[in-house]
Amino acid sequence: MSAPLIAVHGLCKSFPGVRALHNIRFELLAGEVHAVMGENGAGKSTLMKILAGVYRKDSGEILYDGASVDFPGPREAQAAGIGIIHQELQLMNHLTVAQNIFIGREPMKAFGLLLDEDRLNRQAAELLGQLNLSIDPRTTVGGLTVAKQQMVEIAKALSFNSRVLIMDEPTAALNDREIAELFKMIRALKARGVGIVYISHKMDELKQISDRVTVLRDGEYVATVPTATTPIETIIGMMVGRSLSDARIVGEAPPGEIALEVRGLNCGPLVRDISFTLRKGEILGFAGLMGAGRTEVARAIFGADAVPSGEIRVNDRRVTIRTPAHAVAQGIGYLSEDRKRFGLATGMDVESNVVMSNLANYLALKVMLRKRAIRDTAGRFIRMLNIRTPSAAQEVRLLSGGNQQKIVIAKWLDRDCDILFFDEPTRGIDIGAKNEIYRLLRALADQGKAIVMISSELPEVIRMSDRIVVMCEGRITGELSPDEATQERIMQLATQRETMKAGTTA
Amino acid sequence: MSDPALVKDDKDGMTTGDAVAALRRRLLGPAALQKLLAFASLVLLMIYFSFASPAFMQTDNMINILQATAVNGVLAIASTFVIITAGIDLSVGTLMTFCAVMAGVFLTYWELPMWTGIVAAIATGALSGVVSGTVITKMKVPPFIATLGMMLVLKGLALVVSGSKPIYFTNTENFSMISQDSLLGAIVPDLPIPNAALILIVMAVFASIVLNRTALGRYTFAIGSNEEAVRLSGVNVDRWKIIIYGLGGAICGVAGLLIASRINSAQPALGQGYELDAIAAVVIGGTSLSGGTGTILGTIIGAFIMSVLTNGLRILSVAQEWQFVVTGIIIILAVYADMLRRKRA
Amino acid sequence: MSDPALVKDDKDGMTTGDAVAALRRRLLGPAALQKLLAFASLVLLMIYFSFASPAFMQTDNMINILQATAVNGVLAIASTFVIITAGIDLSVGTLMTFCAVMAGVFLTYWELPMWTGIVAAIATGALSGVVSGTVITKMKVPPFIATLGMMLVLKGLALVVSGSKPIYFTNTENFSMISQDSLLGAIVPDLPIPNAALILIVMAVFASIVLNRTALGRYTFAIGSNEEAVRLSGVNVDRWKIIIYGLGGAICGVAGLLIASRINSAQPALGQGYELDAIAAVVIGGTSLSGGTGTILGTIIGAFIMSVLTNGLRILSVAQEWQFVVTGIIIILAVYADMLRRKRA
Amino acid sequence: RAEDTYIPLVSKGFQHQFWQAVKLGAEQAAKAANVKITFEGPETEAMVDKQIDMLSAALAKKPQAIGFAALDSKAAIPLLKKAQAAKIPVIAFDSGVDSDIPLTTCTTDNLAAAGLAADKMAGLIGDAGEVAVVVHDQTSRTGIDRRDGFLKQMKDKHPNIKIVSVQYGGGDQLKSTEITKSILQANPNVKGIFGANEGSAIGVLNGVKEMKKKIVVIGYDSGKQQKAAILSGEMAGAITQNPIGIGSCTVDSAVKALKGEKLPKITDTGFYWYDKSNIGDAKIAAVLYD
Ligand SMILES: Nc1ncnc2c1ncn2[C@@H]1O[C@H](COP(=O)(O)OP(=O)(O)OP(=O)(O)O)[C@@H](O)[C@H]1O
Ligand SMILES: Nc1ncnc2c1ncn2[C@@H]1O[C@H](COP(=O)(O)OP(=O)(O)OP(=O)(O)O)[C@@H](O)[C@H]1O
Ligand SMILES: [Mg+2]
Ligand SMILES: [Mg+2]
Repeated sequence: MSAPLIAVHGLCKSFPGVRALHNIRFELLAGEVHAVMGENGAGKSTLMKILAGVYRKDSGEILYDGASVDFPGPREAQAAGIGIIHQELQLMNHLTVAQNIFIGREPMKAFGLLLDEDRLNRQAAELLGQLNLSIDPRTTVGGLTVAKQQMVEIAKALSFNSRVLIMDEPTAALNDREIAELFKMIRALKARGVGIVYISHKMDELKQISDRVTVLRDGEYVATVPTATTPIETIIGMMVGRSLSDARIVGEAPPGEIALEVRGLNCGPLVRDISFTLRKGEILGFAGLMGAGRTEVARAIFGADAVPSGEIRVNDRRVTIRTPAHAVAQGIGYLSEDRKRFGLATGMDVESNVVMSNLANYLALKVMLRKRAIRDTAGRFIRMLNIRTPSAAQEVRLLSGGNQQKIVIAKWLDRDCDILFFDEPTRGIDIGAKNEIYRLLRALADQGKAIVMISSELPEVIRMSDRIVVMCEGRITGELSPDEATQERIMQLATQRETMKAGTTA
Repeated sequence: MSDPALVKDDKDGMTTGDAVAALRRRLLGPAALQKLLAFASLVLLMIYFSFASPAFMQTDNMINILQATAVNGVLAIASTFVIITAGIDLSVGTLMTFCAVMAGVFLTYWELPMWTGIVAAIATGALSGVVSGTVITKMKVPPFIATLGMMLVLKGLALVVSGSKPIYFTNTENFSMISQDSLLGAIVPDLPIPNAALILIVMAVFASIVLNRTALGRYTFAIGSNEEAVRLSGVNVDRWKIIIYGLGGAICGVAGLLIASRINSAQPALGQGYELDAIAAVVIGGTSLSGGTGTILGTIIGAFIMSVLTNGLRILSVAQEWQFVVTGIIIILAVYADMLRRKRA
Repeated sequence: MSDPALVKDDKDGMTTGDAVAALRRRLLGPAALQKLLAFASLVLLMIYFSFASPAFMQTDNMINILQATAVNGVLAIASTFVIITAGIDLSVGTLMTFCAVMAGVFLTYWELPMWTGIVAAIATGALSGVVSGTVITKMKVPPFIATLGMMLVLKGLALVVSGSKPIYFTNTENFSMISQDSLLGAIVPDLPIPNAALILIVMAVFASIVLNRTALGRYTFAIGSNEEAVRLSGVNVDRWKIIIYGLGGAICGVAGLLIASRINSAQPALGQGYELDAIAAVVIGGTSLSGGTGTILGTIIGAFIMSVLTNGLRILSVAQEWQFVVTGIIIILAVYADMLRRKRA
Repeated sequence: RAEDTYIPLVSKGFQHQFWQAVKLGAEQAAKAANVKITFEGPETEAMVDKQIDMLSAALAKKPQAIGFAALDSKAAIPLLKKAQAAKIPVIAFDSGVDSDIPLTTCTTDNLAAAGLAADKMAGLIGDAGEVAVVVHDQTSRTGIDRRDGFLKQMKDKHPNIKIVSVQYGGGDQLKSTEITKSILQANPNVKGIFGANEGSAIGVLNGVKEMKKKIVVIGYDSGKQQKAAILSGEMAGAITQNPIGIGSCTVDSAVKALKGEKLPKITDTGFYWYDKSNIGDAKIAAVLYD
């Protein structure tokens, strides 16, 4: 066996009030895909940021190619051949795809004075072609879906020809086809001898792509095991310290009366003639490929965008919803898929975010905040959802991604809406917490709440839903009961494009 | 995992020992020390000027400084709210003037009783703030431009309404008392602190309470932190923003009363340029222009840094052109010091 | 996936027919229409003033407007760069003055040849911009405060260096030519466009090229869009920001030469307040104060809107106080119109 | 002792050349009397409250006497009372205060001076036709007095002259230039323009030159450019006050007051019309500044 590309010993890193990493060991070989697993807040991203020169370590040793290194910044790490795809998108939204990919490495002409935009676009097109991506290199990144943006990030990281490539949850926003494409790329890189660190909360990807797995828990090193010979259950056990089931989660009672009825909703190109009903105590799954318009349907009903045409009835009463405030007043809540942009005031503390949509309930004399009550509520949700935070007064931006997601959920639980749209509620959430969230959704339904769950993970939709609506290109292409719902059947409906649909009935 | 001291506060059943320990932590812990450090620039300046000139550290001059801080301090309080929402208000200076002129119209032109002038000034300020807020939220004009436009509009209106000449408060002799007399001095003769300074303190306390203990304050921070998230939480962000600008405007009305009473007249051409002093005070006081953070105490310290500096340089008879240079440098250094302090904490 | 028309441009082997079609698309397509709409406010203003006063739409008045736009236009170009990075530069006005004073020092006090004065002004501007940029990047002082401080420092220094009195260009008789003569008029007698306007155009073309075709321009947009992402991409953001502020400063140096040559002297007390006009022009021109977008053409249109407005109101002899009111409202409406246009597009 | 005597002068401004000349006069007188002075003023003549702060700071320095050019005739009265109580003699300069505390006021009659400008203008354009005025400020005392003095004289004594435009350029040369050009554009028959302070006058001069017009320009104050323009004939003439005299009068009066001498209620420092013919006279040259 060759000497490891990266070897880490006794690495420690603390943030104010948080010990993020303690005495970490880690090793990466050339030509290996090394998965790093752990619950939300286990310290995966922190470890990677240290390797990539974004953070400085407190103590410990990092050997790169046998030599001790301590990168002062990302530029130095990159120059040394360590590339990273960050968990949170790091793109310049106003720039084009090509400009984003080659930022800092623009091809020049006219004696290095002017940018060679043609060559830039050509290079980008080549790179995207290799990835089998149909993205015009000249489109502005801000207008792309999260999935496409993620692909741009990946393309950018690949363009460096790094010797080490760190991928922090690259597939969180990708669909199966895109994931397959990515895995092809990873295998090609592997064959070239690139060492790849792979982080994901999707357990099924482990077996497909990784050679070895290192598990972290609470900032500590647990074990490194070869993937092929270790059962997934064992790895999950190492991550969360107990075993989990993946049985279907069904309600206690059959769904009750209709809570929400949508008739002929239209709003832009991605919400076309949408009609569906939602019953109390029911979890309605919304399946579809990325870009199918599920988010737009939810946002349209929630009044977040332009006012839609069509009819919305809540508890059999026709309502007009122009703003999210109206929607919330009608008892409708919406958890956005993009928690950082739309879900959280990340600069504020945990408790402020938890009571954000329900502040009126924490007022004395209608103006003064009841701080003790706010803190109690926050504490209750921190325990209930097992949110990993030093206190209710911690700023949300300092929490790990998964814990941030739990705070968004807490916010809507506290508001106690009757109709809840969960848009990708488990994106970036670890497997233990995912199960908690499933149980939570089901418990809410059992309390009589009507729930829409938008998810791109088919197993999750099938496991959770009482009924499944499938969307494609802004239309509802079918509705399935849990018994008929198989991954194949859903995929078939989800790809029923209008051109192919001619003659068939949905 | 987490700091046990922090978590303990959560528990309900605290023993007396715990309470004492908590108090001690609050007064002597690193957080308190950090807050004290915010005063550092101010204290350093005062120490320097005291050594440099005997005329500086004297009751009279301290009262001058208090008096001189009042107007900018109140304007800075108004700006603090808006800046915490990640907005900006360039119209505070001319709005202050316009409010003063409106008070003049009520009291001198229409010869109404004094309280009507006070109400008029504050109501004018609130109304103008509401207009700014509406332009910003409903027309989606960025705050910088909306309030730049309002600055010009109000400047023009102040001239129009006053007829381009000062309005003297000839009909209300005791109008000057608002700012110049000393209620406190009447009770404690050794403390002839002018009312202007008292009003500044009252406004600061009021603003602190609003900012930290009311829904309005909470939304102020939340909007500055992530406006879209707040909107999607079902909060009527537009309405709250209009209220916040309106509140800022009303506070400018108080500043208008203070300055009018100080100089015993409403001077319609005054005001432009005051917004920069106010914003500087806010930022020196540690409020971030990108929104989401800020304290009234910091703003008050910032306002005092500005006025101690101006006063001290004058007392030292520094040539006026050099006063500009020194002030510019100190503003930068004060904000730099605040950055360092935050980073270390 | 994407507009096929757009993709076609990519292919190298375009036929003539394709090229003609592409040109037509460029001139008549929705994108071009949208750009034309940006002129709408300007055109509307001009139509209104033409009807309101016969004196407005005359060759010499158009030339007046061209000349009147030059100084603010060049300052607005300088501000555009900084604003696209999501920064702001409040020191452009006093920096302009300081550069003019430095030119005066070289040309009048030291009696050096004219080119040295030009170099001195531009170098002074660049140096001051570099200082601002360094304070912003290395000391992490927010741009608003760093440049507010610089504004005061430069105002003071202009007075100090000039001895608080105007410097006349007595040693270089033809200094006034820079801005007042008409090179074009000498060639085409019917087009006596003053050099000031030519310089504005040259600066605009230069700035457009820098912004759209150089690495500097690319980083300007990138930093304004997401500074952290640029930094994580391994770009030396600090260095580029310093260069951008330096470039802005150098352009202010050109503005300094223009104004000095126009009024035939360096007036040390002038300049404050010009920054707001410049920023207004930039924002009216569609550049967002939150960074990442902007065009030089838009800025030039914005500057013309401001000067047409001022000129027109003066020609109509509108009372000055009402000029303020109208200007304030039009600034808000122009930005509002730009918002609407963008939303529709 | 005289050299320990400190007399701060709180002026209306300091950046304009007019105030620099007042400062010069004060410094000369201070040197002669062997006293120490300082001279400061707010940035614009609108900043009444800033001037009050300056006056407070000046009083805090416990001066022997004080010179004060009030931006507002009433605003500073409480402070002046304080000075009186502390037995600090106050000398007003440039314009007065609504109070009898100042022992004397060293000033010029701006109204009369602007009236003289109106008479001269009328004479030069044949007592009929259109005239415009570019003023530096619409709210400051000097701006109001010079504007009103000029307008009133025209109305009272020269009814055939029509004032077509009065605009304000803040004393900014560039703005005043643009204003002048717009006035000429809108009123092509204008025969003369009066610029009410140095910056306005230079602006008028530039604007007329850029529009290539031949009209009568009358200025106010002095300065290198105005003097050169008068010599070259581009400017018909100008009114000058005696800023240096105002400065020295203020300091001299203060020194006299400290010696216990009686002072007149008003010390008129005078104003003059100067043009090509008399600009070289010793009396005129003495009151002009560069
Ligand atoms: N800048 C920071 N300041 C303070 N605490 C931080 C900071 N960054 C991370 N942390 C804390 O460090 C711990 C580890 O976080 P990290 O982001 O590495 O988790 P993770 O394993 O990547 O989780 P996830 O799967 O949710 O992304 C968490 O408790 C987090 O709150
Ligand atoms: N800001 C935007 N501007 C223009 N188009 C956008 C924008 N945001 C999204 N889109 C378009 O909307 C479509 C739907 O995007 P999105 O991925 O949110 O759909 P979705 O079906 O809700 O996906 P998800 O499975 O994530 O819920 C995409 O085709 C994308 O091009
Ligand atoms: Mg992570
Ligand atoms: Mg979506």
